Amino acid sequence: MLLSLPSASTFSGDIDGLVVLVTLLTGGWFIATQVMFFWLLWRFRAGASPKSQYITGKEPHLKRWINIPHTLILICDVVIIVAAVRVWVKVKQTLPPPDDTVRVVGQQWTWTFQHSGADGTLDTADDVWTSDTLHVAQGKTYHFLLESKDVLHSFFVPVFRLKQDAIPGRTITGWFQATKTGTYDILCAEICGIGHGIMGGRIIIDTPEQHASWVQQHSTMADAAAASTDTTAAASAGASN
Amino acid sequence: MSDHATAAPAHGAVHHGHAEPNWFLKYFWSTDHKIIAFQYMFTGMAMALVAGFMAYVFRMQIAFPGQAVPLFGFVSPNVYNALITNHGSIMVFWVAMPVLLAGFGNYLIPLMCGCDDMVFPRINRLSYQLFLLSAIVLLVSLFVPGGGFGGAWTAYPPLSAVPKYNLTPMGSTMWVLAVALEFVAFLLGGINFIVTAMNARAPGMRAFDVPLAVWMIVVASLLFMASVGPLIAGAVMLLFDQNLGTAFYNPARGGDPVLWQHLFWFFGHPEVYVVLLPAMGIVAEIMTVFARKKMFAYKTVIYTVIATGALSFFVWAHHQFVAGIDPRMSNVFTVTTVIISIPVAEMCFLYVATLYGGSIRFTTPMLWALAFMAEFLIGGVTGIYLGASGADIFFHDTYFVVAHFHYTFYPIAIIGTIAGVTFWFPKMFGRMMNETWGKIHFWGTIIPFNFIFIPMFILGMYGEHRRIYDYTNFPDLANPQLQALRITSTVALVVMLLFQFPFLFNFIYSMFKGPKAEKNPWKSNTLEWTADSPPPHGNFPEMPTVYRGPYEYATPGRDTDYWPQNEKA
Amino acid sequence: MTAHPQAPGHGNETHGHGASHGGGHGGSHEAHYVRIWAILVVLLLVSYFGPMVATKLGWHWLLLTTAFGVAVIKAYMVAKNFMHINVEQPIIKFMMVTGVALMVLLYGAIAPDIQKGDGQNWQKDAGFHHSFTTSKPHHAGAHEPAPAGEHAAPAGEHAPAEPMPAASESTGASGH
Amino acid sequence: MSTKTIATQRAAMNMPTGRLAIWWVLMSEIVIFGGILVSYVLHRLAHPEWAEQAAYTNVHLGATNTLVLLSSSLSAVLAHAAAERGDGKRAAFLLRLTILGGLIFLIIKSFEWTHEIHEGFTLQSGGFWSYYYTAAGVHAFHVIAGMCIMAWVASTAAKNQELHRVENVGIYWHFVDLVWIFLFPLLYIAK
Repeated sequence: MLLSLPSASTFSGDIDGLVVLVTLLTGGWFIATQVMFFWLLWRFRAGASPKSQYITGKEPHLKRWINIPHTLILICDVVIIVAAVRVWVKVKQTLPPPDDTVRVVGQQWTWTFQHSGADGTLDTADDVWTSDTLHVAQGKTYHFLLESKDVLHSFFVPVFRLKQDAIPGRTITGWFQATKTGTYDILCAEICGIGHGIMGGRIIIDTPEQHASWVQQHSTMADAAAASTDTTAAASAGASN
Repeated sequence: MSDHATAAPAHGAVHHGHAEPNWFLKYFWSTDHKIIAFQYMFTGMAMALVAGFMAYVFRMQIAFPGQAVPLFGFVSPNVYNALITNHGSIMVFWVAMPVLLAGFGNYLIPLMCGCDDMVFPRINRLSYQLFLLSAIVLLVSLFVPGGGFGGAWTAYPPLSAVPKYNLTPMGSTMWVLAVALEFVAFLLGGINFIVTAMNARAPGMRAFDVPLAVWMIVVASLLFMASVGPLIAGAVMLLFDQNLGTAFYNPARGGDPVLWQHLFWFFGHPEVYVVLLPAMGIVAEIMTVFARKKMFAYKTVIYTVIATGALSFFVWAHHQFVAGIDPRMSNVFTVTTVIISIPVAEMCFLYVATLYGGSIRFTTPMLWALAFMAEFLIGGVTGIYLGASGADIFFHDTYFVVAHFHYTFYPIAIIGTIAGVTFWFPKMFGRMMNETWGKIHFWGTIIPFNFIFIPMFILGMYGEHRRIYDYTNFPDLANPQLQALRITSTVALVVMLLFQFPFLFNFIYSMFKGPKAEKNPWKSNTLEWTADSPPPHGNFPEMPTVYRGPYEYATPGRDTDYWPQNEKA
Repeated sequence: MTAHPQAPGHGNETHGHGASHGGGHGGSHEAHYVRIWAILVVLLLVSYFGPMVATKLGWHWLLLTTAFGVAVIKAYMVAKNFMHINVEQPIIKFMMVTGVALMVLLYGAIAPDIQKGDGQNWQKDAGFHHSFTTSKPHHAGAHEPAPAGEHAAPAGEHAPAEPMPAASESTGASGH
Repeated sequence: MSTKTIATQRAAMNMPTGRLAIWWVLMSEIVIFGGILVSYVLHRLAHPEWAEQAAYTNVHLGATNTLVLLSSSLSAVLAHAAAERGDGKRAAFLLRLTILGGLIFLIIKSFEWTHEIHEGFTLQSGGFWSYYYTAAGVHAFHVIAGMCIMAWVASTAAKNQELHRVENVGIYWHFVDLVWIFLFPLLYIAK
C-alpha cells in the first residue's frame, strides 16, 4: 500500500493500516491547525485589525477553542495507542507455530543465512548455509533466529515491513510469512562501520515447490560437505570447551 | 565591533574598578554575560557553517554517487560516515545548544531578570572556555590518523568501543572526549542560568512575572542537568572500553551494548526538549510583541512546559523499539511517547491562539517565528508515526526518521535561532538590520527547506535506510524515481545554503553600518528593552523594579498598546 | 514569596532561612555534631560486623539489611544533621528526591534488558554463559570467517528453553 | 578581584546564591554517580559469578576509609559551625583538618589498590573490577577536587573573608562522604 512499495508479508498489511490510521488522525488535526493558523494570520493582520484585544486566555468562550480540540486529540491518541500496540503484539510478541526456521547472522558487512535443509531442523548435517541470499517459501511461517558476530546490525526487509536489530551476544527470535513470490532487498538499517553501505542482501520467495527443489538440490551438497568436515568438527568442538 | 567598543562603561550602582580593558581582555577574557553570549553565538554560527558544509558534501555524494564533490573531492565510505556522524554531533551539541541555550540564555536571563550579570561571572567565562576547547577537540578529531569518528552521533558500541570495528581509534576517543567536555561546559553554564533566574530576579518580579524565554531556558537547563549524568557515566565507561580494555559494552566478557543505548537515550530525549524549549521561548517573545497581544493563558503554557519536561524522562526507549529491548517494554514507551505529544500539542495550540485578536505585523523576526510554528507542526505530527511502535517497526532508521527530526531540529536550530537573532539584533548591536535583505533570506531559506525534507519522507516510506553513502548498491532503491528525489533534496540544500550569504552579509553590514536603534524599537514590555542598545557593562544605570507581567499588551484604558514591566502603575 | 530587596551584602552572607540554622553559641552545637558523629561510627561498626555475623549464620537477608539498611540510615543522618537539609527550602529537598527518583526510574526501565538473561523472544547467549562455546561446525566452510579476536562467534548453542520445536539432539554440536 | 555583581548578592529565593548553586551541583552529581551505580547494580545482579571476584576486596580497609571520611565530615561541619560564629581562623584550621582526612583516605585507597593490582586484579580483569575501579576512581577524583577547593576556601576563610563558602564546600564534602557511604556496602560488603 505504502506508495508503490509491495506488501509481501502477512503483517505488512497491518503496519500499512496503522500508518494510514495515523495519517488520517494526525493529518486531520494537522490540516485543521495549519488552516486555523493561516486564517488567524490573514484575519488579524495589522491592516485588517489595527487595534489588538486584551485577551488573557481565561475567557471561557475562547478557552473552549483549546479544550475541545485538546480532548478530541486525547481520544485520537488513545485510538493510536491501541492500534499501535495491537500491531506490535502481533508482529513482535506473538510467535505463531513455525513451519520452518532460519538463522540470520549479521556480521561486518554481510548477512549469512542458515536454512534448515530437507529435515526442517537447524543445526543438522543437511543445513544449507548461504550468504547474502535468503530462500523462503511463500505461504510458510518462518521463525528467524537473529544474531550478530561483531557490531549492531539491523535485519530489515522493506517489503515485509520487518526490522529487528541484531545485537552481538543475543539471539532474538522473530517471525514472518511471505505472501508474494519474487526477489526483494534485505538491508542493514543500523550503522555498522565502513561497509554499512554495501551490506545488502536479497530475499528470494519461491513457490513451495520451487523452494523444495532448491532445498533438495542444495541439501545433497550440504550432506556431502558434512561428511568431510565431521572429523574436524569433533576436534574443534572438543577444543572449544 | 568598533562602535560597540566605544560604549562607555556604565557608571551604575556598582562600578567595576578595573581600567578600560584592552581589546583582548574585553573580548576574550571578559566576564560580562553579553560578551560571553556573543562568544557562544559566534562559535555556534561558525560550527553551523562547518556542519552545513558537511551536509552539502554528503548530500552531493548521495545525489551523485562516486563523483568528486566540488570544493571537497572524492567521498569514500569512511569519510562519508565521519561526515554524517559529525554533522549530527556538531548540529546538536555545538550549534543548537550553544546558540539557543547558552547564547540566548547568557544574553537574555540577566537582562530579562533585571540584574547586571550572571551570579557567577567567572564560572560563566570558564564554561565558555571549556566549550571552546570541546569544539577544538572535535574539529581536530576530524583530521587525526584514521579520520573522524564514523559511528553516528549516537555512537552505539561495540562499533564505537572497539577500534577493530570502527577503524578510527583516535577519532572515536577524541569524539567522546569532546562530547564529555561539552557536557561539563553546559553543566557549569546550566547552574549559572538556573541560579540567576531563581535568585537574582529584580525586586517585585514574582515567578509568574518572568518572561517565557527565561522560564523555558531555565527548564531546559534543568532537563539537561538531570539527564546528562548517566551519559557522562556512560561516556567514562566508553572511554575505558575504547582505551583501557575494559568490557562494559563487550557482550563476550560480561558487558552489554544495550546499556549504552539506554544511558544515551535517557539523556537523548530530554536533550531534544533542552533545545526545543529555548526556541519556543524565543518564538513566544516574538509572537506576542508583533501580534501586540498578551500570551494566551501564560500560566497554562508554563504548566505544559513543566509537564513536557517531566514526561521527557519517561519516553526514551521509543528510539529503541526495534533495537532489541524487551518487546513488552516497548508498549510502556509507546503509551508514554503518545502522552508526551499532548502537552507539546497544547503548547502549540496556545501559541496559535495568541494570534487571535492580535494586530500582526509581518516584520522579519515575526516571519521567522511564524515559520517556526508552521514547520514545527509538521515535525511534531510526523513524530506520532514513530511513537506508535507498530509503525516504527518499518520507519525506524529510515529517511522518514531523518525527515521527522529535521522538521523539528531545523526549526529549532536555524529558524528559531535566526528569529531570535533578528529580533534582538537592535538590542545586541545598537543597529537595525535591513528588512528587505531579511525577507529575501527568509523566503530563500524556508521554501528550499521544505524541498529538502519532503522528498525524504517519501524516500523513507520506500524503506530507504539511513547512513548509506551510495544507494545504487541496493537494487530496489536504485531506481531512477528515487534517485530523482535524492537529487531534488540535494539541489534544494545547495539553494538554501547559497541563501545564507545574504543573511551573513546583512548581519555583518548592519552591525557597523545599520541605522541606529533606539532603546525599544519593537515597543516591547520586557526589561531588556528598557536598557540602552547595546546595554553597557552592568546593563541598567539603576536596577529596575518589576510591577507586572511581561505580556501586558493592549491593556484597556492606556494610550500606548504596550506597558513595560518596570513602569510604575 | 515576594522578593524583598536585598541589602548589598558585606562579606558574610546573611542567612535567610530558619533561625535554628543561624547557629547558637558554639558549645552545645559542637557537642551535637560530635554526638552525631559517634552514632555514625557505631552504625559503621554495625555494618562492618553485621555481614560477618550474617555469613557465619548464613542469614543472607541479615547481610543485606545491615549493609544497605545502615547505609540509608547513615545517609539520612549526614543529610539531616551535617547538611541541614531539613531546614532547607522545600525546593532543595524536592530536587534531591527527584535526582534519586530518576535513578530508580532508570534502573527499573533498564533491568528487563540488562539484568535479565532472557526475555520475550530473546535470550543472551554469548557473553552470558561462563564457558563460551565456539559456534558449531559450519559445512559450507568457505564463508565462515575466522572467529574474530578473543571472542568466538555467538554460540550456535541453544538454551534449553529453545522455542524451536525440533530441538533434537544436534550431531557434533558441542555442549557447555 | 572585581567586587561582586548585584546579581550575586540578591536572594529572591530567600537563600544565599552560593548554597543554592551547590545544591544544584549536588543534583547533577547524584545523576552522574547514579549512572555508574545503576549500571553496576544491574550487572552485579545479572552476573552472580562476580561475587567470587568481589570476595577479594579488602573490607577492613574499606571500613577504615569510611571511618576516615566520616571523621572528615565531622571536621567539615565543625568548620561550618566555626564560620557561623565568624571565627575564620578556627574554620580554616578545621577545613585543613578535613583536607588531611581526605588525604588519609586517598593514601589508604592507594595502598589498597596497589595491593589488589599486585595480586593481578586490574581494571581489565573482569566486569566487577572494571566497575570497582571506575566507581571508586570517579569518587576519588571528586575527593581530590573537593580537597583543592577546600584549600582555596580555607585560605580566604583564614582572613575572615567569604565565610559563607565554608558552608558551601562543607555541603559538597558531605555529599562526597554520602556517595562513599553507598559505595562501601556495594563494593565491599556485597560478597
